[in-house]
Amino acid sequence: MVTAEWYMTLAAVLFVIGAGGLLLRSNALVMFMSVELMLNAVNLTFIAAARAHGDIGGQMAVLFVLVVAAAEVAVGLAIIVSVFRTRQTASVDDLSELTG
Amino acid sequence: MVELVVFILMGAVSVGGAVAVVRARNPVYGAMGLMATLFALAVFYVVHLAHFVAAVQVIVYAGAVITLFLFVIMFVGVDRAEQMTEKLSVQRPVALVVLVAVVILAGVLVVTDRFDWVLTSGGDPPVVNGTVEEIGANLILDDRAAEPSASRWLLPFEATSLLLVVAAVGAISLAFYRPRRREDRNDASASGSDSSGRPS
Amino acid sequence: MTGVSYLAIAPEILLLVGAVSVLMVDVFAQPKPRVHGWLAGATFLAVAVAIGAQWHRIGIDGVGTSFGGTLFLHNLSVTARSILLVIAVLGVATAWDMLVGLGRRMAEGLSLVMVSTAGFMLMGASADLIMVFVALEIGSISLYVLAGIVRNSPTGDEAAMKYFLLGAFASAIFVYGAALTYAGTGLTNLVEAGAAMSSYHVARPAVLLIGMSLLVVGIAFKVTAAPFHAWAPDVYQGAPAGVVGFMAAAAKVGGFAALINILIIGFDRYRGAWADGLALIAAISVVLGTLLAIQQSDARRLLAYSGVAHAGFILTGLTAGLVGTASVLFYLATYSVMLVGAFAAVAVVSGPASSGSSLDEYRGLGRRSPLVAGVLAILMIAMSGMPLTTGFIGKFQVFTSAWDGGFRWLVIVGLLSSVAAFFFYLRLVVLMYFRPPDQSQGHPSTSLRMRLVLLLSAAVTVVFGVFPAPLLGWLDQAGG
Amino acid sequence: MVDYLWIVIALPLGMAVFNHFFGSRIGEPRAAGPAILAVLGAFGYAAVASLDFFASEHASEEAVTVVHLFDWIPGLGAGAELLWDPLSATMTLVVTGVGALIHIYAVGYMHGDPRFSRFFTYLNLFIASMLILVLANNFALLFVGWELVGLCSYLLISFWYTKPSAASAGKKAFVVNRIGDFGFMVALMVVFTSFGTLSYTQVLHEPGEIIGASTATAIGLLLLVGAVGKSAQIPLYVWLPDAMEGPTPVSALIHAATMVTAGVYMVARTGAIYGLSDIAGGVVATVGAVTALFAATIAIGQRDIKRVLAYSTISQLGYMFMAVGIAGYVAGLFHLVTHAVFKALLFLGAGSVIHAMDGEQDMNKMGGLRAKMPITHLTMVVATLSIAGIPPLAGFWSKDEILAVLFAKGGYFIALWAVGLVTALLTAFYMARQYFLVFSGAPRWKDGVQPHESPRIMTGPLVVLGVLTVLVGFVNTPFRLGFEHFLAPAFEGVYLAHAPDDGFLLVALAVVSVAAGVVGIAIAYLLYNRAPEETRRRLLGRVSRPFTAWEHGYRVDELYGRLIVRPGLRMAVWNAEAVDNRTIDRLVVGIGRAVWWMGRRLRPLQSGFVRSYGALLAVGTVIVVAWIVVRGL
Amino acid sequence: MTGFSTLSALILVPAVAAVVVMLIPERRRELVRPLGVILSLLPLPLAVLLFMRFERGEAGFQFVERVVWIEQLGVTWHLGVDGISLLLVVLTTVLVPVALGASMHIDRRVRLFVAMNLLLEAGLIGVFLSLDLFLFFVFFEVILIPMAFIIGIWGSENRIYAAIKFFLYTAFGSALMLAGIIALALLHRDQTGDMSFSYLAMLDLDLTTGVQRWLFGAFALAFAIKVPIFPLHTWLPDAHVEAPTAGSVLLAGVLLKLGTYGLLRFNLPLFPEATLEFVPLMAALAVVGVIYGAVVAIVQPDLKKLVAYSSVSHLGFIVLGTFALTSQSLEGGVVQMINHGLTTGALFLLVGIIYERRHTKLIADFGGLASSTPIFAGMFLFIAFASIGLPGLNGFVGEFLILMGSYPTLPVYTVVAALGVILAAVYLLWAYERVFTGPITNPANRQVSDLTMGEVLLFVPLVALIVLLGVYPKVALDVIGPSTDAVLSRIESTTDYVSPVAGFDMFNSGDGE
Repeated sequence: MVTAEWYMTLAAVLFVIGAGGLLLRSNALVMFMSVELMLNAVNLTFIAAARAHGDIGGQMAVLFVLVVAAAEVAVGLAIIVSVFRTRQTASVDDLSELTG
Repeated sequence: MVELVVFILMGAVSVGGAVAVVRARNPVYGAMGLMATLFALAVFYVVHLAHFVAAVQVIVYAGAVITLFLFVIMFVGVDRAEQMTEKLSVQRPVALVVLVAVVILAGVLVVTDRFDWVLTSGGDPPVVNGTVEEIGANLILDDRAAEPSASRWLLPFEATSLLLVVAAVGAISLAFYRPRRREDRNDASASGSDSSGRPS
Repeated sequence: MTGVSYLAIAPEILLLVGAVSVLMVDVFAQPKPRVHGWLAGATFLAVAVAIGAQWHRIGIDGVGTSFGGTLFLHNLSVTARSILLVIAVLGVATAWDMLVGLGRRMAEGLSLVMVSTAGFMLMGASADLIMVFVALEIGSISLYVLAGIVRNSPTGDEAAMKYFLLGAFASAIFVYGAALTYAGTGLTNLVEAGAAMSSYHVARPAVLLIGMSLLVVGIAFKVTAAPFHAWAPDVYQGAPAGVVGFMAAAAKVGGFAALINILIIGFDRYRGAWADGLALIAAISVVLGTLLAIQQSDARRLLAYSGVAHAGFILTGLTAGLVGTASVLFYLATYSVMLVGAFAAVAVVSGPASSGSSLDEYRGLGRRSPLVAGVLAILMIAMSGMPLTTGFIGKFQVFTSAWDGGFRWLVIVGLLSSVAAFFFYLRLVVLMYFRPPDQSQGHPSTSLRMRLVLLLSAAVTVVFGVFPAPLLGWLDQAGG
Repeated sequence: MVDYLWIVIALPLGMAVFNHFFGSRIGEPRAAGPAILAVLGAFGYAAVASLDFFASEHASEEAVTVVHLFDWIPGLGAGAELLWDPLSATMTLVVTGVGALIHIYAVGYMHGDPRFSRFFTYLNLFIASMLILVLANNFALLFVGWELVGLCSYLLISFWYTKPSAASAGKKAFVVNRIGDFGFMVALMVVFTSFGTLSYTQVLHEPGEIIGASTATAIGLLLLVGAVGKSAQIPLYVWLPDAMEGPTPVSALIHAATMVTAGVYMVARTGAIYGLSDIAGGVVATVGAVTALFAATIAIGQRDIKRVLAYSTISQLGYMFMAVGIAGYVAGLFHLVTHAVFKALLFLGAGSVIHAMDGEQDMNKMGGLRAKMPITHLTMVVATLSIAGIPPLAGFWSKDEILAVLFAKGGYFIALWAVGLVTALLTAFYMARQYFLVFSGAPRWKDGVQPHESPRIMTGPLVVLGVLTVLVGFVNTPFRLGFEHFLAPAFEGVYLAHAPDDGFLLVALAVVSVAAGVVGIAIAYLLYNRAPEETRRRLLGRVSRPFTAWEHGYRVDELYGRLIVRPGLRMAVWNAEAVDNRTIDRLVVGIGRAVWWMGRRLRPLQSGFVRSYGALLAVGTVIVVAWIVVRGL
Repeated sequence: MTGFSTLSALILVPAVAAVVVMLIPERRRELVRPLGVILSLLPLPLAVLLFMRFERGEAGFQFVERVVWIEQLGVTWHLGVDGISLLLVVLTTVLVPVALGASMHIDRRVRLFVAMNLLLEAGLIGVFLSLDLFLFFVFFEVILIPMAFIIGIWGSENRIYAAIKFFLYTAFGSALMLAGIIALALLHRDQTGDMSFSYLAMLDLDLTTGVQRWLFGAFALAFAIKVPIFPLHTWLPDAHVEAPTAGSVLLAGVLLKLGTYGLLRFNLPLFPEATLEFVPLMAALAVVGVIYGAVVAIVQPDLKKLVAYSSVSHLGFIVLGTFALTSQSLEGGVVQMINHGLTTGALFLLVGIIYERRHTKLIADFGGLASSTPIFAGMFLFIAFASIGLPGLNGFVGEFLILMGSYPTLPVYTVVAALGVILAAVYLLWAYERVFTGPITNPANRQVSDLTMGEVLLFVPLVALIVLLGVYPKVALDVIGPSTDAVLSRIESTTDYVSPVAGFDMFNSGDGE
């Protein structure tokens, strides 16, 4: 029997992979996608926990995470585009003037 | 049994997709990997009877968000293989250390039997079917009970309106771009004070 | 409990209405900036009335929740709202020149400030982790945009990008914490989860502890506690000067209010664990913030790092748990005012839309602009924790709380760091008063509005520093 | 009468204050007037007040009066209290009497000095201070006088402060005295600890009931340290020769007649304590003996007319110490009185000579002054003979009594007697040498010097002192111990050593000591008057080694410089540089630097790369999670 | 709180005066200096009134005022004066006008200068009068700011370094004291149920020796830095050298007393058992300070530094007296605080005056000044002798009481400390010799003008007090004695310490009787 715990463990793995992507890639878009990956891992956790508890709340929570993710995407991509307009780059490694 | 097969299969897909996001040299492939993961998760949602969520997942995420990503990838012009050499020397070691630490922490917790994902015990939980109806009832007003009451999700739902206002306004104000007009006075003054205001 | 209390979200609704009206009026009438000012003023006035009504209600009915238990109407939330309102008013006043400079996009900028305020207000009032998350995102996303709202600024977009990417990361961590909490208990509501945690015996609470830690980390990021602070100096430096004070203060108030709700109401069962965790973060923040602030040659980065240290001080007070909340709120309220005032001074010195504010610009400011220098000096002295300012009362209280809570080592660390911190606070004072100005440096002009903001922040800092009793009395009730 | 004893002090003190503020306005000769009158007034008052002692023959209780003026430091039992007994009366009379004469003399000597009135201010202040010293009824007040006379000594030695040597000598005097004061203070600490008060009334009344011999020894030895400083005994005598930089009246008053005898007075005053400890007394006597001989030898080698007298003073003080050390207080005080008279006379005479020689002090540049200054010459002869111990002059009586008491004490003290005898011979020699070098022989004056007799105002006091030198010895001859009877009430209950009762022995001893004096004078006569220049040079060349050593005062100053002053300065510099600047302060600054450095090291955390911020965030998260889980489980 | 509250007025009058001065309009700037001096004189009659009406022979606090200040924290505006603080308050009110009067040459930002001095005065008086630990700390800390400003703005070349060093060093000390105060307040709450910072309430606390030890350390560190006790003294020379005259005068005259005052007021009565344990350490440091300060002072090339190190030496005496724990030594310690304030304040005044005229403080640049400036030289010598401890002047009374009083309990330390008496003469007289005597070698010294009438006037109160306290110290001792005895009897009643009753034979204790 595949229990909810299996899914949650899988979600944890996905979360860690997402975090790894954030650390290892310098392309702002890829980093952003990694964040989406992490949010999806969260969603999977919610869904699996909802089943384990027999509670609809987890599914509801997922909806809100989705909305937030969407809003983030809108603004995030706008920022990326805005940066690209002025600097012609999508690599965050080129954004390091502010330091110290 | 079926669920096990699905879990293994879709689990592999989701992890593979995730790895692709992290590892693909071309962001387009990364986006594809993300999409694969999203789909695999949608399958899991179905398995968990979260039908509505699964549908939203496919439509909003895979449909809209990934498309948007791809669009921006194309727009920004990074739809090609990029250099994967690491400019920051400590970045990978640190990531490795973090990973190892997480694994050790998890390992210690599991091996010493200190970890349970779910803490409530006591029999099988009721089966929850995440239909549109159920979701809707929970989202706004649960009138199925004797005494209709405001749902606990009503407020977050309302609050998303604020969120969407922010997203819309934010995206507009960032993307609003009329470089020819001298309207943005700050731009001039900002570049004027540029020389003195440089970070050291 | 289950009813819909519109009063409980009236301030947020009013702010939303205000923000939308600003946008709408802008679209349809394209009015002069002054009109937006009136709109914003009217909105804030209405919010103030609403908050007053909330106080009144609490006085009559006591504290409670509404919207199915997702929204608190308790002293803490209303206190946080009050503080945020003050910050917003001062913030808009400070940012006004910057906003006007945005031209057509002024309406967006103004409405973002208002919505952000609403978001953080909501954050402090949320009784549900998902609600906290949504509110946090409302506030934060507005701030991401505000950071990069000035176009062609050499650093604004960098600041926005950094803030956004790291903020998204931290949000993901936070919501994962919520998910783990949910996994453990099946609940996201703080009151219920708290009750559940303490009602039955849990043999292996690791998942809750991890979830709790992640929640703490997520909020620690927002309040610029080390080592989750790294974005703050860059963003404070790169973002337009006018709005930084608001950014810094609002996020702190919302974040700490939410943290108090989460930890004290939700995770009271694990008080020992989170107190230890907060102590660790507090110690790192205080030490790291101080050490790095000493190194700065830019006023805004300096303030950012000092903010890191202040976050550490606030966390120090929070380690004491419930008894520490009054001290935390006092600190928050007074520090926010100082912060907004200080950044207003920065905006005066280096321009409302500028990025960066080299310390050299402050040479001899005491001669060139006695008012700005005087206020900034008072604020620096207050931030450093000298007596007869709110800064001292605040620090004194958080230290008392922490000492009482058993974290004596933390108090010692905090006190020693305060001494080291004198160095950089004094450095600004030294520059302004002890050094003559350069020939080339002119007299920065101050509008009446700015002067009011500066004087008000200094007055609050000194008056409540000398007579803190009324404010303390008011905040003591907010501890509930 | 006695109740208003404070007038004795107030008169000179008030005049000092008056002259300080108004003296320069009053002008040169007139400013001296009130000063002299004040001292004379004090003398008169004291003389009248002391008449009581003669009236009340043996009622010792009545003879000792304590005058309470006001509370000073109540916690130490130290009131502003004056003690009027024969001892203090004697001292008061000496101080004011000799002081008055010297005041008068100074009017002539200081003539034309731009700070004429200031000089009298200081002199008056000195008189007042010295009177506080001798009249004090507790150790604290004694110490007040003790220090104030030191101050006056400082001010007066460096009166001509533009001369670096004068300024330096004044400082030296004060500092060396302070070393003595250190011992004095420690002595007072022990006294206070033991008695709980510093008042004579309690401390000196049957001290044996409270303290034992060892404490008495400790107190005695520590007091001796103080006395050694003030009275210029070995090893702290070095300031006195340098003190000759001061104007000559100062040397006469302070550094011969009065201040330097304070140590003797103090030992006599605390006789009750010394009486409890043979060791302390023995040490006092030994120090005195060694000093007496030591200084006498140095005096032989001096060329400076005043330095001869300075070493002579040290030597004579050594005599007094010998006496008081063996509880021969009367003998010691008697010598104190006679010495005050004839040494003042010697100094004033020397001053008169210096005055005549336009400030020249080198005896080798004098000679043949006998005819030029008859009065000075005559008085100097009297004084020289007196100090040489030629009867019936004052010096003979007092010196002889000291030697007799020493001899009578027997045992170890016979050795001291021998030392005293040798010293007497040496004294006669160097004094005669001085006389011959100055007054007889051919003039060796520098060009342009026209010696002349000093004005009346200077010779007058010389004559008075000369007469006194002749007469004063008769107050205490073996035939009539008037002084001893006079003093008796002051030493009620204190052991007193006496001269032998045996009349033959007394005479024999006197003959021996007179013989020593005569021999000394004879040698000097032969060497410095009879012998031709070459012979003398040849003879002295034979003993050039010791003579050079004497001439340079055994190079004690150099020795102190090398052993104490220079290492001390080096240590001070080392402390200031190596310890203070380079260690302590560097440590302090180093802490600040370390904080700065740590910040500098931490700066790379803020690399500017958002991904490294992310990494920091991730690391922090893991740490916080691990920490909370560990603490929570 | 009926009637006129003198103590509050003493604090508030200068504080308000500071504000008044700041409000003088720019065009009437010539008013600032005279008005400043007049305003600074206002507290003086109050202090004198206080002194007159002070009940002699009374050990406790008088003129007590108590108003709730911060109710929630249990903080009260609690003022009171006893024999220990009374004279220090008077001293402060005397020295501030003198310091301001000596600052007539200040021509930059006069308003700020005067205001800072007045604020400093308010703070200093507040420290001495506070009976609430919180209030005490507030004043203790607040005075750092005006002092740092005075050094930092109107000081000489290296002023910023000195100002920051002064500020950070002393702030470091008080930081740990704050922890101690918090701990005490919480202990009070634990033992009695309500939060209080009242000094008098703290006296009733029941503290274990272990707790006392820590608290003693926390308080003592703060005060030791302020004193400063060797080896925490290195801020002092820098601060003095750079500070303007007024700053030096007040720094040496009053500010340093906060340390010794604090030790006597707080450490001894609050932590008696720990005090007894710490006596050897504190006494040793005090004695080392006495000797070390004096030795280092000897070779200082800079007059101000010399006086600064002499302060280290003198304050060592006070600390020694404080920890010798006898009636006389404690009394002497307080007297010496006043004395040091007067004499060292005056010395700094003198150095400042000569610095104004010659723009140098280096001893080597002077020589023979007594010829060109006889009044100045005389004044210097007078003050120097007061500082050396010449009997008849004030310095002696305190020093003598300390030495006599300390010997019974700390014989060895005291004897070593007495050596400092010799060294004091060495460094001051040698300095005098090099500066004032001898021929004038540097022509610049020939033109130096002597003290003006106004300057002499500044010294009049100081000289008068120096003589008064030297000749008739009873005016001070009567006030001080009961209070210091109360401190002593508190230690005796809470521990098994018995202060030596004078009159025992310490060398042969057996055979005396």
